[in-house]
Amino acid sequence: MKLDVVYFAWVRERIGVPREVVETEAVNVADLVAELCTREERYAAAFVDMSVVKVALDQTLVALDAPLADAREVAFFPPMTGG
Amino acid sequence: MKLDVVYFAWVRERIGVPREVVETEAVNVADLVAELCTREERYAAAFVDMSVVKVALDQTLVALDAPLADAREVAFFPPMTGG
Amino acid sequence: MTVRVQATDFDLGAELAALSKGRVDIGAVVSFTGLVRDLTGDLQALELEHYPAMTQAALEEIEAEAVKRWDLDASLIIHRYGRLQPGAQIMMVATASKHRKAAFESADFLMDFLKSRAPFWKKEHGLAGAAWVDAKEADETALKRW
Amino acid sequence: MTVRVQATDFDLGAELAALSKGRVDIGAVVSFTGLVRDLTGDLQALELEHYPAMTQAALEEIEAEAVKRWDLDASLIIHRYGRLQPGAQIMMVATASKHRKAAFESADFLMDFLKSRAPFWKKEHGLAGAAWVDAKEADETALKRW
Repeated sequence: MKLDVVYFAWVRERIGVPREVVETEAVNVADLVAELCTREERYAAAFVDMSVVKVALDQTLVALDAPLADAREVAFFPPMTGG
Repeated sequence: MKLDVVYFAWVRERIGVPREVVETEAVNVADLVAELCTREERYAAAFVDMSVVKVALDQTLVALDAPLADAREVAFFPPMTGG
Repeated sequence: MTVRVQATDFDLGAELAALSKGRVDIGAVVSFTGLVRDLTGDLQALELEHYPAMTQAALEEIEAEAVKRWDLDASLIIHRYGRLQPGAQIMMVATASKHRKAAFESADFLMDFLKSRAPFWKKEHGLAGAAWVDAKEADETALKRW
Repeated sequence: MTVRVQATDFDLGAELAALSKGRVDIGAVVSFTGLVRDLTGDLQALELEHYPAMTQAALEEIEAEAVKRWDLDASLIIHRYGRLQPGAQIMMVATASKHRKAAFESADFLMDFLKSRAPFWKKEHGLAGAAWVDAKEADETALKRW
Protein backbone atom coordinates (compact mmCIF):
# COMPACT_ATOMS: atom_id res chain seq x y z
CA MET A 1 0.00 0.00 0.00
CA LYS A 2 1.27 3.48 -0.91
CA LEU A 3 0.64 6.33 1.53
CA ASP A 4 1.28 10.04 1.29
CA VAL A 5 2.90 10.95 4.61
CA VAL A 6 3.21 14.61 5.63
CA TYR A 7 5.05 16.20 8.55
CA PHE A 8 4.76 19.60 10.22
CA ALA A 9 6.71 21.84 12.60
CA TRP A 10 9.49 20.09 14.57
CA VAL A 11 8.35 16.65 13.38
CA ARG A 12 9.03 17.87 9.83
CA GLU A 13 12.39 19.30 10.87
CA ARG A 14 13.54 16.08 12.55
CA ILE A 15 12.50 13.91 9.62
CA GLY A 16 13.97 16.35 7.14
CA VAL A 17 11.24 16.36 4.51
CA PRO A 18 7.74 17.87 4.49
CA ARG A 19 6.18 15.04 2.50
CA GLU A 20 7.02 11.61 1.11
CA VAL A 21 5.39 8.51 -0.29
CA VAL A 22 5.74 5.47 1.96
CA GLU A 23 5.23 1.89 0.83
CA THR A 24 3.96 -0.12 3.81
CA GLU A 25 1.84 -3.05 4.92
CA ALA A 26 1.13 -1.50 8.36
CA VAL A 27 -2.49 -1.93 9.43
CA ASN A 28 -2.70 0.96 11.84
CA VAL A 29 -0.89 4.21 12.69
CA ALA A 30 1.12 2.71 15.54
CA ASP A 31 2.43 -0.04 13.25
CA LEU A 32 3.43 2.53 10.65
CA VAL A 33 5.30 4.56 13.28
CA ALA A 34 7.12 1.44 14.54
CA GLU A 35 8.05 0.49 11.00
CA LEU A 36 9.40 3.95 10.16
CA CYS A 37 11.42 4.01 13.40
CA THR A 38 13.25 0.81 12.38
CA ARG A 39 14.03 2.23 8.95
CA GLU A 40 16.06 5.29 9.92
CA GLU A 41 17.29 7.14 12.98
CA ARG A 42 15.55 10.41 11.98
CA TYR A 43 12.11 8.74 12.32
CA ALA A 44 13.09 7.38 15.72
CA ALA A 45 14.12 10.93 16.71
CA ALA A 46 10.80 12.40 15.59
CA PHE A 47 8.64 9.67 17.15
CA VAL A 48 10.61 9.07 20.37
CA ASP A 49 7.67 10.38 22.46
CA MET A 50 4.35 9.77 20.72
CA SER A 51 2.48 11.51 23.56
CA VAL A 52 3.54 14.81 21.95
CA VAL A 53 2.83 13.77 18.37
CA LYS A 54 -0.63 14.07 16.87
CA VAL A 55 -1.89 12.13 13.87
CA ALA A 56 -4.44 12.94 11.18
CA LEU A 57 -5.75 10.53 8.56
CA ASP A 58 -7.01 12.33 5.48
CA GLN A 59 -7.04 15.60 7.48
CA THR A 60 -9.00 14.24 10.43
CA LEU A 61 -7.41 13.83 13.88
CA VAL A 62 -7.24 10.18 14.96
CA ALA A 63 -5.78 8.12 17.80
CA LEU A 64 -2.56 6.14 17.49
CA ASP A 65 -4.40 2.85 17.09
CA ALA A 66 -6.55 4.05 14.20
CA PRO A 67 -6.56 1.57 11.27
CA LEU A 68 -4.96 2.92 8.11
CA ALA A 69 -7.69 1.20 6.06
CA ASP A 70 -8.23 3.24 2.89
CA ALA A 71 -6.45 6.37 4.09
CA ARG A 72 -4.56 8.25 1.43
CA GLU A 73 -2.73 10.87 3.54
CA VAL A 74 -1.23 10.44 6.99
CA ALA A 75 -0.04 13.55 8.84
CA PHE A 76 2.25 13.73 11.88
CA PHE A 77 2.68 16.95 13.85
CA PRO A 78 3.10 18.39 17.38
CA PRO A 79 0.13 19.62 19.43
CA MET A 80 -1.29 22.73 17.74
CA THR A 81 -0.32 26.21 18.88
CA GLY A 82 -2.45 28.54 16.76
CA GLY A 83 -4.65 31.37 17.89
CA MET B 1 -32.30 71.20 54.92
CA LYS B 2 -32.33 71.91 51.18
CA LEU B 3 -31.72 69.02 48.81
CA ASP B 4 -31.29 68.86 45.06
CA VAL B 5 -33.49 65.99 43.96
CA VAL B 6 -33.13 64.56 40.44
CA TYR B 7 -35.23 62.00 38.58
CA PHE B 8 -34.57 59.86 35.55
CA ALA B 9 -36.47 57.75 33.01
CA TRP B 10 -40.03 56.84 34.01
CA VAL B 11 -39.53 58.17 37.52
CA ARG B 12 -38.85 61.56 35.94
CA GLU B 13 -41.86 61.23 33.67
CA ARG B 14 -44.24 60.38 36.52
CA ILE B 15 -43.01 63.23 38.70
CA GLY B 16 -43.01 65.60 35.75
CA VAL B 17 -39.74 67.43 36.37
CA PRO B 18 -36.12 66.33 35.93
CA ARG B 19 -34.84 68.24 38.95
CA GLU B 20 -36.11 70.29 41.89
CA VAL B 21 -35.01 71.65 45.23
CA VAL B 22 -36.76 70.03 48.18
CA GLU B 23 -36.89 71.50 51.67
CA THR B 24 -37.09 68.62 54.15
CA GLU B 25 -36.20 67.44 57.64
CA ALA B 26 -36.15 63.75 56.61
CA VAL B 27 -33.22 61.87 58.14
CA ASN B 28 -32.98 59.08 55.59
CA VAL B 29 -34.04 58.26 52.03
CA ALA B 30 -37.11 56.27 53.07
CA ASP B 31 -38.37 59.20 55.17
CA LEU B 32 -37.87 61.56 52.24
CA VAL B 33 -39.81 59.23 49.94
CA ALA B 34 -42.67 58.95 52.46
CA GLU B 35 -42.77 62.72 52.90
CA LEU B 36 -42.87 63.36 49.14
CA CYS B 37 -45.66 60.79 48.69
CA THR B 38 -47.86 62.67 51.17
CA ARG B 39 -47.26 65.96 49.35
CA GLU B 40 -48.61 65.11 45.92
CA GLU B 41 -50.12 62.22 43.98
CA ARG B 42 -47.40 62.28 41.30
CA TYR B 43 -44.77 61.30 43.90
CA ALA B 44 -46.98 58.48 45.15
CA ALA B 45 -47.31 57.29 41.53
CA ALA B 46 -43.54 57.29 41.02
CA PHE B 47 -42.70 55.66 44.36
CA VAL B 48 -45.58 53.16 44.57
CA ASP B 49 -43.15 50.22 44.33
CA MET B 50 -39.75 51.12 45.76
CA SER B 51 -38.38 47.68 44.81
CA VAL B 52 -38.05 49.02 41.26
CA VAL B 53 -36.64 52.41 42.22
CA LYS B 54 -32.93 52.91 42.81
CA VAL B 55 -31.42 55.74 44.83
CA ALA B 56 -28.08 57.54 44.60
CA LEU B 57 -26.74 60.06 47.12
CA ASP B 58 -24.23 62.41 45.56
CA GLN B 59 -23.94 60.03 42.59
CA THR B 60 -23.32 56.90 44.64
CA LEU B 61 -25.86 54.06 44.80
CA VAL B 62 -27.30 53.61 48.31
CA ALA B 63 -29.96 51.56 50.06
CA LEU B 64 -33.37 52.97 50.99
CA ASP B 65 -32.41 53.34 54.64
CA ALA B 66 -29.29 55.39 53.92
CA PRO B 67 -29.10 58.54 56.08
CA LEU B 68 -29.32 61.78 54.12
CA ALA B 69 -26.66 63.29 56.41
CA ASP B 70 -24.73 65.89 54.40
CA ALA B 71 -25.92 64.74 50.99
CA ARG B 72 -26.40 67.51 48.48
CA GLU B 73 -28.00 65.59 45.60
CA VAL B 74 -30.49 62.73 45.80
CA ALA B 75 -31.31 60.81 42.60
CA PHE B 76 -34.25 58.47 41.98
CA PHE B 77 -34.36 56.22 38.93
CA PRO B 78 -35.40 52.76 37.66
CA PRO B 79 -32.93 49.85 37.49
CA MET B 80 -30.35 50.67 34.82
CA THR B 81 -30.65 49.32 31.30
CA GLY B 82 -27.49 50.46 29.57
CA GLY B 83 -25.05 48.42 27.55
CA MET C 1 -7.70 52.90 30.65
CA THR C 2 -10.22 55.25 29.09
CA VAL C 3 -13.92 55.99 29.55
CA ARG C 4 -15.90 58.17 27.16
CA VAL C 5 -19.58 59.14 27.33
CA GLN C 6 -20.76 60.82 24.16
CA ALA C 7 -23.72 61.48 21.87
CA THR C 8 -21.71 60.96 18.69
CA ASP C 9 -20.91 57.64 17.06
CA PHE C 10 -17.50 56.00 17.40
CA ASP C 11 -15.20 54.21 14.94
CA LEU C 12 -14.83 50.71 16.41
CA GLY C 13 -11.93 49.75 14.15
CA ALA C 14 -9.99 52.93 14.87
CA GLU C 15 -10.56 52.54 18.62
CA LEU C 16 -9.32 48.94 18.61
CA ALA C 17 -6.32 49.81 16.45
CA ALA C 18 -5.39 52.65 18.83
CA LEU C 19 -5.59 50.31 21.82
CA SER C 20 -2.63 48.16 20.72
CA LYS C 21 -0.85 50.57 18.36
CA GLY C 22 2.94 50.57 18.73
CA ARG C 23 2.87 47.94 21.48
CA VAL C 24 4.37 44.45 21.48
CA ASP C 25 3.28 43.41 25.00
CA ILE C 26 -0.37 42.77 24.12
CA GLY C 27 -1.28 39.26 23.00
CA ALA C 28 -5.06 39.42 23.16
CA VAL C 29 -7.72 42.06 22.54
CA VAL C 30 -11.41 41.37 23.21
CA SER C 31 -14.13 43.78 22.20
CA PHE C 32 -17.86 43.91 22.78
CA THR C 33 -20.13 46.16 20.74
CA GLY C 34 -23.79 46.75 21.58
CA LEU C 35 -26.11 47.61 18.68
CA VAL C 36 -29.71 48.85 18.48
CA ARG C 37 -31.91 45.87 17.66
CA ASP C 38 -35.29 46.00 15.96
CA LEU C 39 -36.66 42.48 16.14
CA THR C 40 -40.28 43.38 15.44
CA GLY C 41 -39.68 45.85 12.61
CA ASP C 42 -41.53 48.74 14.25
CA LEU C 43 -38.72 50.46 16.16
CA GLN C 44 -38.22 54.04 15.04
CA ALA C 45 -35.53 55.03 17.53
CA LEU C 46 -33.89 54.01 20.76
CA GLU C 47 -33.52 56.85 23.23
CA LEU C 48 -30.75 56.61 25.78
CA GLU C 49 -31.07 58.79 28.85
CA HIS C 50 -28.26 58.99 31.39
CA TYR C 51 -27.27 60.75 34.63
CA PRO C 52 -24.45 63.01 33.42
CA ALA C 53 -23.08 63.85 36.88
CA MET C 54 -22.74 60.15 37.70
CA THR C 55 -22.08 58.31 34.42
CA GLN C 56 -18.38 58.93 33.87
CA ALA C 57 -17.50 58.17 37.50
CA ALA C 58 -19.63 55.01 37.57
CA LEU C 59 -17.96 53.67 34.42
CA GLU C 60 -14.49 54.56 35.71
CA GLU C 61 -15.23 52.70 38.93
CA ILE C 62 -16.28 49.58 37.01
CA GLU C 63 -13.16 49.82 34.86
CA ALA C 64 -10.93 50.28 37.92
CA GLU C 65 -12.42 47.14 39.44
CA ALA C 66 -11.59 45.18 36.27
CA VAL C 67 -8.03 46.49 36.31
CA LYS C 68 -7.72 45.38 39.92
CA ARG C 69 -8.95 41.84 39.17
CA TRP C 70 -7.15 41.13 35.87
CA ASP C 71 -3.73 41.83 34.44
CA LEU C 72 -4.82 44.28 31.74
CA ASP C 73 -2.55 46.26 29.46
CA ALA C 74 -5.31 48.51 28.17
CA SER C 75 -9.05 49.00 28.40
CA LEU C 76 -11.69 51.22 26.87
CA ILE C 77 -15.36 51.92 27.50
CA ILE C 78 -17.41 54.15 25.19
CA HIS C 79 -21.12 54.63 25.80
CA ARG C 80 -23.44 56.83 23.76
CA TYR C 81 -26.59 58.66 24.83
CA GLY C 82 -29.38 60.37 22.93
CA ARG C 83 -31.55 59.15 20.08
CA LEU C 84 -30.18 56.21 18.08
CA GLN C 85 -31.44 54.50 14.94
CA PRO C 86 -31.93 50.72 14.52
CA GLY C 87 -28.58 49.12 13.74
CA ALA C 88 -26.61 51.96 15.35
CA GLN C 89 -23.76 51.36 17.76
CA ILE C 90 -24.80 51.96 21.39
CA MET C 91 -21.56 51.27 23.20
CA MET C 92 -18.34 49.29 23.23
CA VAL C 93 -15.88 47.87 25.70
CA ALA C 94 -12.42 46.57 24.84
CA THR C 95 -9.77 44.91 26.98
CA ALA C 96 -6.19 44.06 26.12
CA SER C 97 -3.96 41.64 27.97
CA LYS C 98 -1.03 39.29 27.55
CA HIS C 99 -3.44 36.39 27.92
CA ARG C 100 -6.72 35.59 26.25
CA LYS C 101 -8.51 34.42 29.40
CA ALA C 102 -7.90 37.76 31.12
CA ALA C 103 -9.11 39.67 28.07
CA PHE C 104 -12.28 37.57 27.72
CA GLU C 105 -13.20 37.51 31.39
CA SER C 106 -12.60 41.20 32.01
CA ALA C 107 -14.66 42.25 28.97
CA ASP C 108 -17.48 39.97 30.14
CA PHE C 109 -17.18 41.44 33.65
CA LEU C 110 -17.24 45.02 32.37
CA MET C 111 -20.44 44.31 30.43
CA ASP C 112 -22.19 42.65 33.38
CA PHE C 113 -21.48 45.57 35.69
CA LEU C 114 -22.07 48.24 33.09
CA LYS C 115 -25.53 46.77 32.40
CA SER C 116 -26.70 47.07 35.99
CA ARG C 117 -24.48 49.74 37.55
CA ALA C 118 -23.99 52.46 34.93
CA PRO C 119 -26.82 55.04 34.99
CA PHE C 120 -28.31 54.58 31.52
CA TRP C 121 -31.96 53.97 30.63
CA LYS C 122 -33.35 52.88 27.29
CA LYS C 123 -36.67 53.96 25.82
CA GLU C 124 -37.97 52.36 22.65
CA HIS C 125 -39.90 54.62 20.32
CA GLY C 126 -42.08 52.46 18.09
CA LEU C 127 -44.90 53.01 15.64
CA ALA C 128 -47.45 52.31 18.38
CA GLY C 129 -45.85 54.50 21.05
CA ALA C 130 -42.89 54.62 23.39
CA ALA C 131 -41.91 52.34 26.28
CA TRP C 132 -39.03 52.15 28.74
CA VAL C 133 -37.00 48.96 28.48
CA ASP C 134 -37.35 46.87 31.63
CA ALA C 135 -34.24 45.72 33.46
CA LYS C 136 -33.88 41.95 33.33
CA GLU C 137 -33.67 39.94 36.51
CA ALA C 138 -30.92 37.96 34.72
CA ASP C 139 -28.81 41.13 34.53
CA GLU C 140 -28.80 41.59 38.29
CA THR C 141 -28.18 37.85 38.80
CA ALA C 142 -25.23 38.00 36.41
CA LEU C 143 -23.31 40.17 38.89
CA LYS C 144 -23.15 37.28 41.35
CA ARG C 145 -20.85 35.38 38.98
CA TRP C 146 -17.96 37.69 39.84
CA MET D 1 -20.40 32.27 8.81
CA THR D 2 -17.00 32.75 7.19
CA VAL D 3 -13.54 31.24 7.58
CA ARG D 4 -10.46 32.69 5.89
CA VAL D 5 -6.86 31.42 6.04
CA GLN D 6 -4.43 33.90 4.55
CA ALA D 7 -0.87 35.22 4.62
CA THR D 8 -1.94 38.85 4.31
CA ASP D 9 -3.05 41.11 7.15
CA PHE D 10 -6.74 41.92 7.76
CA ASP D 11 -8.60 45.11 8.63
CA LEU D 12 -10.26 44.33 11.96
CA GLY D 13 -12.53 47.39 11.88
CA ALA D 14 -13.71 46.73 8.33
CA GLU D 15 -14.37 43.05 9.14
CA LEU D 16 -16.44 43.92 12.22
CA ALA D 17 -18.35 46.63 10.35
CA ALA D 18 -19.16 44.17 7.55
CA LEU D 19 -20.44 41.61 10.04
CA SER D 20 -23.41 43.74 11.16
CA LYS D 21 -23.75 46.08 8.19
CA GLY D 22 -27.35 46.71 7.11
CA ARG D 23 -28.76 44.44 9.83
CA VAL D 24 -31.02 45.34 12.73
CA ASP D 25 -31.31 41.87 14.30
CA ILE D 26 -27.85 41.86 15.90
CA GLY D 27 -27.60 43.21 19.44
CA ALA D 28 -24.12 42.08 20.39
CA VAL D 29 -20.82 41.58 18.59
CA VAL D 30 -17.79 40.11 20.36
CA SER D 31 -14.36 40.00 18.77
CA PHE D 32 -11.06 38.47 19.76
CA THR D 33 -7.79 39.49 18.13
CA GLY D 34 -4.51 37.66 18.70
CA LEU D 35 -1.31 39.71 18.33
CA VAL D 36 2.37 38.79 18.17
CA ARG D 37 3.90 39.46 21.59
CA ASP D 38 7.53 40.17 22.31
CA LEU D 39 7.84 40.18 26.08
CA THR D 40 11.62 39.77 26.22
CA GLY D 41 12.53 42.25 23.49
CA ASP D 42 14.48 39.77 21.38
CA LEU D 43 11.80 38.43 19.06
CA GLN D 44 12.57 39.09 15.41
CA ALA D 45 9.62 37.26 13.87
CA LEU D 46 6.91 34.75 14.61
CA GLU D 47 6.59 32.07 11.95
CA LEU D 48 3.23 30.39 11.55
CA GLU D 49 3.19 27.05 9.78
CA HIS D 50 -0.08 25.31 8.96
CA TYR D 51 -1.47 22.24 7.20
CA PRO D 52 -3.13 23.77 4.15
CA ALA D 53 -5.19 20.72 3.20
CA MET D 54 -6.70 20.57 6.69
CA THR D 55 -6.82 24.13 8.04
CA GLN D 56 -9.91 25.52 6.35
CA ALA D 57 -11.98 22.40 7.07
CA ALA D 58 -10.84 22.25 10.71
CA LEU D 59 -11.81 25.89 11.28
CA GLU D 60 -15.15 25.41 9.53
CA GLU D 61 -15.88 22.42 11.74
CA ILE D 62 -15.16 24.44 14.89
CA GLU D 63 -17.35 27.27 13.62
CA ALA D 64 -20.17 24.85 12.75
CA GLU D 65 -20.04 23.48 16.29
CA ALA D 66 -20.40 27.02 17.70
CA VAL D 67 -23.36 27.71 15.41
CA LYS D 68 -24.97 24.50 16.66
CA ARG D 69 -24.53 25.43 20.33
CA TRP D 70 -25.43 29.14 20.26
CA ASP D 71 -27.99 31.28 18.49
CA LEU D 72 -25.58 33.22 16.29
CA ASP D 73 -26.50 35.69 13.57
CA ALA D 74 -22.99 35.88 12.12
CA SER D 75 -19.49 34.62 12.77
CA LEU D 76 -16.05 35.08 11.29
CA ILE D 77 -12.66 33.42 11.73
CA ILE D 78 -9.53 34.78 10.04
CA HIS D 79 -6.15 33.16 10.69
CA ARG D 80 -2.87 34.18 9.12
CA TYR D 81 0.20 32.06 8.34
CA GLY D 82 3.76 32.92 7.38
CA ARG D 83 6.28 35.25 8.97
CA LEU D 84 4.83 37.95 11.24
CA GLN D 85 6.46 40.88 13.02
CA PRO D 86 6.07 41.70 16.74
CA GLY D 87 2.79 43.58 17.24
CA ALA D 88 1.24 42.11 14.08
CA GLN D 89 -2.25 40.63 14.01
CA ILE D 90 -2.17 36.80 13.99
CA MET D 91 -5.87 36.03 13.85
CA MET D 92 -9.36 37.12 14.80
CA VAL D 93 -12.70 35.62 15.62
CA ALA D 94 -15.98 37.52 15.81
CA THR D 95 -19.46 36.40 16.77
CA ALA D 96 -22.75 38.27 16.49
CA SER D 97 -25.96 37.44 18.31
CA LYS D 98 -29.14 38.92 19.65
CA HIS D 99 -27.77 38.39 23.16
CA ARG D 100 -24.45 39.26 24.73
CA LYS D 101 -24.00 35.96 26.59
CA ALA D 102 -24.22 33.98 23.34
CA ALA D 103 -21.73 36.30 21.65
CA PHE D 104 -19.25 36.13 24.55
CA GLU D 105 -19.49 32.39 25.14
CA SER D 106 -19.27 31.41 21.49
CA ALA D 107 -16.21 33.62 20.85
CA ASP D 108 -14.53 32.12 23.93
CA PHE D 109 -15.46 28.63 22.70
CA LEU D 110 -14.10 29.30 19.20
CA MET D 111 -10.78 30.43 20.67
CA ASP D 112 -10.45 27.42 22.96
CA PHE D 113 -11.03 24.96 20.13
CA LEU D 114 -9.04 26.88 17.56
CA LYS D 115 -6.02 26.87 19.91
CA SER D 116 -5.90 23.09 20.21
CA ARG D 117 -7.70 21.78 17.13
CA ALA D 118 -6.72 24.00 14.21
CA PRO D 119 -3.46 22.83 12.58
CA PHE D 120 -1.19 25.82 13.19
CA TRP D 121 2.26 25.83 14.75
CA LYS D 122 4.23 28.83 15.97
CA LYS D 123 8.00 29.21 15.80
CA GLU D 124 9.70 32.14 17.48
CA HIS D 125 12.74 33.53 15.71
CA GLY D 126 14.84 35.42 18.25
CA LEU D 127 18.29 36.94 18.37
CA ALA D 128 19.66 33.76 19.97
CA GLY D 129 17.98 31.32 17.60
CA ALA D 130 14.60 29.83 16.79
CA ALA D 131 12.28 27.65 18.89
CA TRP D 132 8.87 26.07 18.40
CA VAL D 133 6.25 27.31 20.85
CA ASP D 134 5.13 24.51 23.16
CA ALA D 135 1.44 23.74 23.49
CA LYS D 136 0.17 24.51 26.98
CA GLU D 137 -1.47 21.84 29.05
CA ALA D 138 -3.99 24.53 30.02
CA ASP D 139 -5.07 24.82 26.38
CA GLU D 140 -6.04 21.16 26.21
CA THR D 141 -7.71 21.38 29.62
CA ALA D 142 -9.72 24.41 28.46
CA LEU D 143 -11.65 22.21 26.02
CA LYS D 144 -13.25 20.34 28.91
CA ARG D 145 -15.17 23.47 29.91
CA TRP D 146 -17.49 23.06 26.93
